[in-house]
Amino acid sequence: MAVVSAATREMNNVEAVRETLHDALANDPRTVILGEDVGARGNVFLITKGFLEEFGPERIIDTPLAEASIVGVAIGMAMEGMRPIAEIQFADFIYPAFNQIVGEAAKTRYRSNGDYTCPLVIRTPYGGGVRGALSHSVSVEALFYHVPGLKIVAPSTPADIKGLLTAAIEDPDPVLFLEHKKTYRLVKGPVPEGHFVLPIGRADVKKEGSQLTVVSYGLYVHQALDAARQLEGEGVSVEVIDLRSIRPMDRETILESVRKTRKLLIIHEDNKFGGVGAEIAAMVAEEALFDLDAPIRRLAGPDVPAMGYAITLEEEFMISTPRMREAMRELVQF
Amino acid sequence: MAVVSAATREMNNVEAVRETLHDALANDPRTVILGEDVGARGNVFLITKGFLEEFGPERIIDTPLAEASIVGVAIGMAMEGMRPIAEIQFADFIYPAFNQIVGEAAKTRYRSNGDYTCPLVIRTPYGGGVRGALSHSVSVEALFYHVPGLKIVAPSTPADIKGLLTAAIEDPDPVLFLEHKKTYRLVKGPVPEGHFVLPIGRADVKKEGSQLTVVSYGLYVHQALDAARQLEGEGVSVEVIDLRSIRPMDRETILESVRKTRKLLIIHEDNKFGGVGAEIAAMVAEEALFDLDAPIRRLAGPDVPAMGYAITLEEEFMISTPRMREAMRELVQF
Amino acid sequence: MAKAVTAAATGFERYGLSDDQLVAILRNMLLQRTVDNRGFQLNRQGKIPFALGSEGHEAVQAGAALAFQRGSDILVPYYRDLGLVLGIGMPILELLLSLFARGADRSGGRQFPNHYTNRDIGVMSISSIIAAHVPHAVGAAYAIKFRGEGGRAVLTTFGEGATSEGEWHESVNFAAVHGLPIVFLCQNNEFAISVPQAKQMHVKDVAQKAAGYGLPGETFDGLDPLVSYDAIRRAMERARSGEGPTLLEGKCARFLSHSTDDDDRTYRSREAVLELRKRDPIASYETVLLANGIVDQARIEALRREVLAATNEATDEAEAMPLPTQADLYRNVYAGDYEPWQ
Amino acid sequence: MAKAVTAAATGFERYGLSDDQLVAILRNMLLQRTVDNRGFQLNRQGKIPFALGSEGHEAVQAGAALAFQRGSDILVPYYRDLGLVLGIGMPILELLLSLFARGADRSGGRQFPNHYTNRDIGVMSISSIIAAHVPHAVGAAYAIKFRGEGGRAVLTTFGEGATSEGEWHESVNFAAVHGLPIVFLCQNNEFAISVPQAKQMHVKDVAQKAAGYGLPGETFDGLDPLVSYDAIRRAMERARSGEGPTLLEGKCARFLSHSTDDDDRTYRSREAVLELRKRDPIASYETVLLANGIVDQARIEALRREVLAATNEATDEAEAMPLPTQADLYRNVYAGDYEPWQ
Ligand SMILES: Cc1ncc(C[n+]2csc(CCOP(=O)(O)OP(=O)(O)O)c2C)c(N)n1
Ligand SMILES: Cc1ncc(C[n+]2csc(CCOP(=O)(O)OP(=O)(O)O)c2C)c(N)n1
Ligand SMILES: [Mg+2]
Ligand SMILES: [Mg+2]
Repeated sequence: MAVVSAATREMNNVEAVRETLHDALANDPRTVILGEDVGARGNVFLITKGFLEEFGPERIIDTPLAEASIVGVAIGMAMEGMRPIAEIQFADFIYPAFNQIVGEAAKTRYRSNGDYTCPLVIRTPYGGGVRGALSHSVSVEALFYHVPGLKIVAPSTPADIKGLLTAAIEDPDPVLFLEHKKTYRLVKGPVPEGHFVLPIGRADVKKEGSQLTVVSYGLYVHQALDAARQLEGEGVSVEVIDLRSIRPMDRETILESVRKTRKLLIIHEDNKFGGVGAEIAAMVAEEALFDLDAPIRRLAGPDVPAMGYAITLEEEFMISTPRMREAMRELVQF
Repeated sequence: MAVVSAATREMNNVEAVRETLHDALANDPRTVILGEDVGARGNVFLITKGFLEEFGPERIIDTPLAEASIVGVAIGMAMEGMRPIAEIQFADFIYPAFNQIVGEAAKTRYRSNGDYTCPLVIRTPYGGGVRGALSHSVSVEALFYHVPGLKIVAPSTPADIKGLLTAAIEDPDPVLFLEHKKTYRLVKGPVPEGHFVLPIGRADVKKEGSQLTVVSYGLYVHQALDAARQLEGEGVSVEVIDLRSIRPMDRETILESVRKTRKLLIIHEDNKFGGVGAEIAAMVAEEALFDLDAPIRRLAGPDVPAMGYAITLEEEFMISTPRMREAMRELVQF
Repeated sequence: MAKAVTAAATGFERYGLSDDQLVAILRNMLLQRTVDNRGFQLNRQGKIPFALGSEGHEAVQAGAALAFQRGSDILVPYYRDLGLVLGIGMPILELLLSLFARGADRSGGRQFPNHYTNRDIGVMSISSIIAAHVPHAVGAAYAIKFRGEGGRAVLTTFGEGATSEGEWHESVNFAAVHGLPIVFLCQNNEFAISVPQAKQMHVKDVAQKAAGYGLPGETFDGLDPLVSYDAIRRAMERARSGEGPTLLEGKCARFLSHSTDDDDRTYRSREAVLELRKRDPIASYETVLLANGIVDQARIEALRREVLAATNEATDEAEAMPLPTQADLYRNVYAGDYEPWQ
Repeated sequence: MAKAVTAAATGFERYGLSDDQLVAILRNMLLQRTVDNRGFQLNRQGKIPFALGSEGHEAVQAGAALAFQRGSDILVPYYRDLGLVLGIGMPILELLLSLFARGADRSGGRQFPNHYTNRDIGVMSISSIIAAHVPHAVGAAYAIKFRGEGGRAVLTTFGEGATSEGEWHESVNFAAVHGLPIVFLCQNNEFAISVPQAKQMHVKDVAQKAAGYGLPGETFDGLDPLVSYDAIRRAMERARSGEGPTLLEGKCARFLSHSTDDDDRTYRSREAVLELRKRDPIASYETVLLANGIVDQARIEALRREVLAATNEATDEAEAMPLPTQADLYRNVYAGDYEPWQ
């Protein structure tokens, strides 16, 4: 569980992002935010509302509509000593910046053997269930998690957002920070006051249990927790791990839990084939195969290009809490 | 094993690519090739040498230096009834085209519900062991294999190249065709004459065996075969599967083999974390966990951004045949 | 004062158009505004989660639609092209089906509204990724030229914000090198969501960008449908006759917020919007037609009633149709049957 | 006839440079040619697998080096900038360490030769991905301006082929919008590997592209080091004094194949190359200096001997140094210690 300092304040995910960014701007004059509509509009989710007035247009930069340069210019700033936080308006629009993220940011330190570094954060809202149709719903973590040199974080609660976004901003290497947009206003919780950092690369056991390990991240952590709590009433004990960091991945927490429960269910919204669940399953199959009492199961998005706009299509793509509950029950009973 | 017609001719991988492209151009007037230096230069590996003279500059298009438009223009051609074959000079330069491949080509059919389709082939040389340093050695399959709507092929022999490149060109959907550049002149073999197509999505058991299943693709298939043959002398029987198609993946061939040998070793050059081996391992852990007598092992590229230019760094990154042999022996003895 | 009104005052240039064509332009503009408003209305009623309006773009789009040769030219549009697609023959019903995300929608209820596709009338499918369609338009133009289909051209459209994207640049350059039959039409409304043109580029006119590609560039009054028609027709004819690409820029305006998800009060004043609205292209054009005796007020009213009736009919018809089924999620991933990884 | 020679004949313009500076330019050009040749020589000897030459680019790079303010300006170069990095103070040894892929190389033997980095002298690390460094240069220029470091500027370079990339376009546009202290210097040798300029763009001069960004653009004779120096110095001073970016284009030539992996006989005639070589910038510049009594033949010979000796010394020293260890593969993936996934 996250170490939480004495004083906390209740807020939702979008407020946690907003306040953490605000603190970073207030505390470190090298920090700037750049992206589309982050200025007068205050970001399309109003995350940076008021920042332009408070910090000025040199630090809150409404960029031209060009993602490769948003990230590319931020890389140059980072190499030259600034602390840029680049925003990609929706994760679906990150593809044009792929070269700068994968080819450049992730390799700056390596290719120069440390002569130059790239302390850069790229924030972007991802995920579905918000009627975002084909191009405002996508999950992108599996397109990046294979890339050495990058870190990828996808927290699910306001406290984890504060702790990990602070860590990302203070990290000396590039971090892709993924925010599930459906959790923005849906998820609330206590957030520690003051400087609060959580280590990147540590998963969090959000609920302890003994009969099954569930690993998830983002929106589905909350549904998995709901499902697990419902099953408690039936005497079924499920442990729910919030991965939080996708790269580096917390091998120890997962293995420890699986060795205890002897069963593993991985749940993610992103398509199944080649998704983050593949690496989790592969790692466990390599390290703890004989500790398992059931096949490793992945409950994930179907392998179609995207959820559609129609509610029927969106619902078919997304995994409901009852479906999670059924999968948990089945595996426990295996 | 591939069905091979009576008449064959010996050639290397580069010749197989070249002849297949030539046949496609000769047989279908809708086919064009576009990319950097594919014209007068005849491609940097001389794959299209002479094509400009034979087919003219309208069909062999030396494009401006701009990968997003190479793929993007090819998509438009494909949507409008042509059969473009786009070339990315080295796989390392495919990143700027990521948006067009992942965001556009892969989704054309889906987003229009079949109103438009995208019969496009993107060919690119990948892989290391050729002193290509950071940016001429990369493996890119794991950055794309997660993407529904795309097909990805990575054959290792001249016959498979002919059969699968022909299939890719005739396929009604976009296919990413990966050619391991170290195999270009290294690997030779008989190639069926005439029209020869292999189905995309079928792996090939390149060597039968009973004690261990090895799944690999590209250059390492050949090293794995060498290693397996060496072990035969010691009475160790290894089955070697050449994956050939990465998406769709041939689940049946892998499962059938693993259920027979009860042990699985996956070998690939690409970085381990989140690589193609992750999905193979995950799928087997889901489908055949109790058929396994040993943990699933992945022998893969280390998780560093790239192999370096110095021979020491390249050798440390690449997996030698003796290392493969040792890993096979160990797993058989497990 | 709006330029179109000035034109009316100083002499009426009809650009070789018949009375019927002049009236058809007005009808197209009225229809666009009506369907546009219907989207917002349905959204306010809670019937649909999203709509995106084109108010202020009616003139440039009506002009473009008239310059487009049906059954021959190809359109690669952008999401704000409601009037343009209506003007070249897309049935109103299709737009309503898309708003309601019905199964019979051409995208099968998959795409956001305003993401047009209709192969039958030559409208190529687009995604939401800004500028990503521009290379496709260039590829289509290549195909036309490659097959020697003289007399055909491609029209592709985008906002001024899109011209900042690398893919836009690469595409225009490619078309220029190959002298392709294509017109790049920028609808410059001076905003990209909240970002004003001055933060988007350091030139006054998008048309200035043509110089870097060795292409002709022309800026015109996109609030005047006749001026727009004339500029676009000339460029399309250049393209059709093999003289190569043109970069056009119609200066227009965005009267509404970017979409129902946006609230433009956060970044522009109501006064500024009121000022913009004084140059309403429909009002201006009506004034011109009235002043020149092409229509009378009764005719205008009749047209309004007609497009409203057609829109109502399409709305009812679309609303009554079924949503896609859950099984539809798995169709058209690839050709033929498809089994997702289980 | 080469322009530099013409200049000599019609009157010598020294652009405010002292005799020492004029000679330093020649020395830089000779050094570049010598180190350049050393790479090809080592490749032919089988000692290194790859080399890439800059012959024909000496003048524009010598001019650029002199216009660069050491200890203050930032250079974001491209792989053909051998003379430029030597000219601003990169030790010859570093270039040889890179050719030999030694552990002491700044990239630790990781990068291809010619992929410079040296934070101490303000040379930012680059990858092999064409144009991908241009946004980094813009970001660095933003940092300079942001911190109010007046008097500093960024110089970034690239070939004419690079200007086709979307990232190039986005970067120049960004710099223009923000009026950043940066000079975009194109070294136009009319080829991108085998692709001639006419297939790369539809304009005669890359400088014409400046118009689309509202920037000044200037084309100059990149075979003349003095003309080059003057144009680049003026642009750098504009940048340093807060007047914003400039797009420069030095017309030069590529005498060799693209690299040792290329064979230009497949796409250009020997006659064409011979014709190019007649405009050798070193020969032309020597003629100018001799004609104006700045140097005599003996001085030139002495310079040649000096740079050869320095190159030999660096070659021997680099060759004697160890390769990176295998453990080095795992360093500097992230800050601190790193354990790859096992
Ligand atoms: C690649 C990409 N980046 C960002 C967005 C989000 N977005 C949608 S429309 C828009 C503004 C477009 O402005 P402009 O091109 O001027 O067209 P307009 O909407 O004004 O007609 C933005 C930023 C997107 N859809 N795609
Ligand atoms: C993104 C990308 N595409 C392709 C290449 C392969 N490549 C290396 S240099 C080069 C030509 C560059 O031409 P130009 O920009 O004119 O510079 P020059 O080499 O002529 O100095 C190409 C195509 C690359 N390195 N990166
Ligand atoms: Mg706009
Ligand atoms: Mg060049």
